[in-house]
This record gives sequence, structure tokens and C-alpha cells, in this order.
Amino acid sequence: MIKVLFFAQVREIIGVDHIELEYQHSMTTNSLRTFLASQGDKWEQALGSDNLLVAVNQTLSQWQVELEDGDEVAFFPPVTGG
Amino acid sequence: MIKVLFFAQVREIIGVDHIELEYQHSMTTNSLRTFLASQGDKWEQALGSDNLLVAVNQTLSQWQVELEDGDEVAFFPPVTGG
Amino acid sequence: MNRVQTQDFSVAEEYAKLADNPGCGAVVTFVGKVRDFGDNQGVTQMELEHYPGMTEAVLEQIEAEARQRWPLDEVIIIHRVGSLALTDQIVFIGVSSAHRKAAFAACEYLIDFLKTRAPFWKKEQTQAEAHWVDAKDSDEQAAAMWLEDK
Amino acid sequence: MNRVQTQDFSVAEEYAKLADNPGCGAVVTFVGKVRDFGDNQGVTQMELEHYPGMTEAVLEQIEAEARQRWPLDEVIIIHRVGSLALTDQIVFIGVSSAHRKAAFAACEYLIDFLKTRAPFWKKEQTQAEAHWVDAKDSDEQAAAMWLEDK
Repeated sequence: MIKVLFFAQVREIIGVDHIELEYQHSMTTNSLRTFLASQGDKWEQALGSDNLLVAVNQTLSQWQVELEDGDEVAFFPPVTGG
Repeated sequence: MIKVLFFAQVREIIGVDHIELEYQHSMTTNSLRTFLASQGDKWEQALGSDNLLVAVNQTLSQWQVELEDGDEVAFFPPVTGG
Repeated sequence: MNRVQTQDFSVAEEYAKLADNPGCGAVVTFVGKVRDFGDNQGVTQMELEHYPGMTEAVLEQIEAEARQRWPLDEVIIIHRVGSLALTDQIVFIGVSSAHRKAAFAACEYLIDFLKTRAPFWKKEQTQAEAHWVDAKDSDEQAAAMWLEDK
Repeated sequence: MNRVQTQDFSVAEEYAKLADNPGCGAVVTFVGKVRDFGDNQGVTQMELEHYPGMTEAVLEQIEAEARQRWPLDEVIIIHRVGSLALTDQIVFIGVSSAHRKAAFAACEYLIDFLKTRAPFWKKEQTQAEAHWVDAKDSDEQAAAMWLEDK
């Protein structure tokens, strides 16, 4: 399983804060994003942003990183705390 | 009259925290220092330091500045607050 | 010593923890507050969201980086989440050190990297509307300066 | 708002004054304390002497200079004089501003120039002896950096 989390605008647009997906062989951060963005207009809107960030297992990650079964992946906009 | 103040090591060495002197025509910060330094060994020691600073009317000053009657002049070492 | 919490913090209490050390010559603290203009004029309140777990990990990491760069005694980072009103305290960064330059530099380093790397998001509320705050180029630049510096 | 005094100060009270403003987004404070090594190891107490009148004038002046350089809300400078013991607070500098970069820069500017221009002198006491603290080149350099900066 892959646990996928969404935060801030991304969460708000798709209306879901997390989902769980079957792990697929050679899944990457980018292929997961593309798959999710194809799930409908809201998903396309939420995950299509140029500024979208991705974290794998709570560490900021890049777009062509291979995932492993059990990973936690999060999609979110640039951070604005402080 | 010229009021002369001494602080920190300078005050401690000469054992006096202030004196008053008659104003002399064309007196400068430097001539006042030279005059005072000639008053004895302690005065020479206290006022001879290369690092000595001078303030005129509570503003940091330079060594060839002319004084006026009524000025307040202070001699002290580099500051070490904070 | 770092915390993410909904409740307010006391600058006095955190300051006391930072300063409690006979070798400590300098304590620098930073507090960020909700002000009445953010991206918009007339901000009345905001919501702060975060990514539990990752947030704490990032705060530990930027603290460790600061400790590698400068000789520090205590470091305390506190960030609030949830609903905050105008003038509320949002974030506290406190650093103590034997040396003032180290304390100033580390405190500013920590807030610069918290702003660009810790997963917090602000949604500002004005009388008219609520909107997510945009990330600022000036914050990215502030953080990038430290990397050139090294 | 600047003060030279023998009594201690409360960081909490001064912080409250700095932060009391709906436009204030950032508060930076610096506290300098008596530490157990100064010019010598084993410092147990110190005497702080100043030049009354000139001190206050210099503090006003460096505050005015900082306000010319950065947009600031409140500025508070407090310096203690007289007898101070190990771990006692010596100096407080607090700055509030809409912008954190301004608050950090102004706070550090004020302590750098206080250290090199305000007429205070420290005499440290160890178990063995008392001696006047030497002025430090590093403090002169810190202040000089701001002038190149301009």
C-alpha cells in the first residue's frame, strides 16, 4: 500500500485529506501524481500546479523518485509558515 | 571654566572623578590633555594611553578641537558595555 | 525542546529556559505575530495547517544544521497551528550562546529555513474572504543567502 | 523608551510593550548576560560604570540611525550599571517591525553600536583579582561592517 496525504489548497480542492492505493511496480512520485491528476477535474486542478511539492516518508523529495511498498507520499503547495 | 570628567581606568589611576579648570584662550582637547598629563606620574600614566578617547559636551570628539568657555570635557578608555 | 502546538506560548518562560546557564552571554529571540496586513489588508484571523510528523522532523533538522554552523547552548522553536486571531503569537525562535554573533545568526537562520522548509500553511481571513497565503520569493532568497554564505 | 538603571529588567514586560501593535509582525530581542568567562575565566561579578548624560544621548542617536535605515515600530534599549553578579542580565535590546529582516538587522545594529560607542565600562571580578575589560577588535569590526554595508 501507498498512503497519500494532501495539504492546504490541494486538500481543499479535492476535498480529501488522505487516500490509500495499491503499490504498483516501478511507481514514482511523478507517475503517482499523473495517475491522481487523471481522476477528474478537481484532481487535475489540485495536482497540476507548477509549484506542487512532494514529500516521501516525511522528507521533501523530487519528481522522478521510485517509491517502495509502504511509503507515505504527500502532495502540497509551497510552505508559508513562520 | 572647563569641567573635566574622568572615567574607568583613567578615573581610578588619578583617583579623581572630575575637576574644574580656568578656561584658557585657544585651549584644545589635545592641549588640555597635555597640560593634565604634566601634573605628575599618575596623570601621565592615566592620560598617556594611545587608546584614550575624549568627549566634548557629551559627544565623542577628536584631538585638535578648540574648546569654549563652559565646555564639559571627558577623558576615558575605549568603551566596553553591552 | 521544539514544539508544534495549538495553545499560546509565554516568551517569559521560554526566555528563562534559554538563559539558565552561567556560560550563556547572549540570548536572541524572535516572535512572529499575526498582523493586520498579510497578502491582503484587513486580516482578522488565520488558520494554520501543518503536516504532523514531517514538521517536527524538519525543525529537528534545521536545529541540527544551525548547531553545526555555530556554537549554541539552547535552541527552542515553537510553532502554533489551528485558529489564530489578529496580534496572536505564531512562532517563537530562541537561541542562547556564549557569543552574540552566533546567537543572532542562528536565530535568523532558523526562521529563514522554517519559512521555506517546514510544512506549515497559512490561510488568511479578512472580512471579505479567506485565502491561502502565497509563498514569497523574498523568503526563498533569504534562505538561499545562507547557502551562498557557507 | 531607553533606560540606564541599576535595577534588573523583565524581558516579559519589555516584550509586551514591543508587541502591542496590530501592524507588528516581528519582534526580535537580545539580552546580554554576565557569563563565567569574560577576559578571564572564573568571573564572579562585575562593576559597570557609565557617563551619565552622554550615555543616554548616544542611545538616542543609535536608535535614530536604526530608524533611518529600517522601518521599525518600537525600540527599547536598557542597560544596567553598578554591581552585577554571574548570570545577571546586563543589557536588553528589543525591536518590533512589520518585517522580520528589519527587526533582526536593527537589533544587531543597535547592540553593535552600543558596544563601540556608548560610554559604559566593565570591571570584571574573579576570585583572584579585579580588572577592567579590554575593548575588543571583534566589536569594532562588527560595527564597521554596517558602515561598509550602507
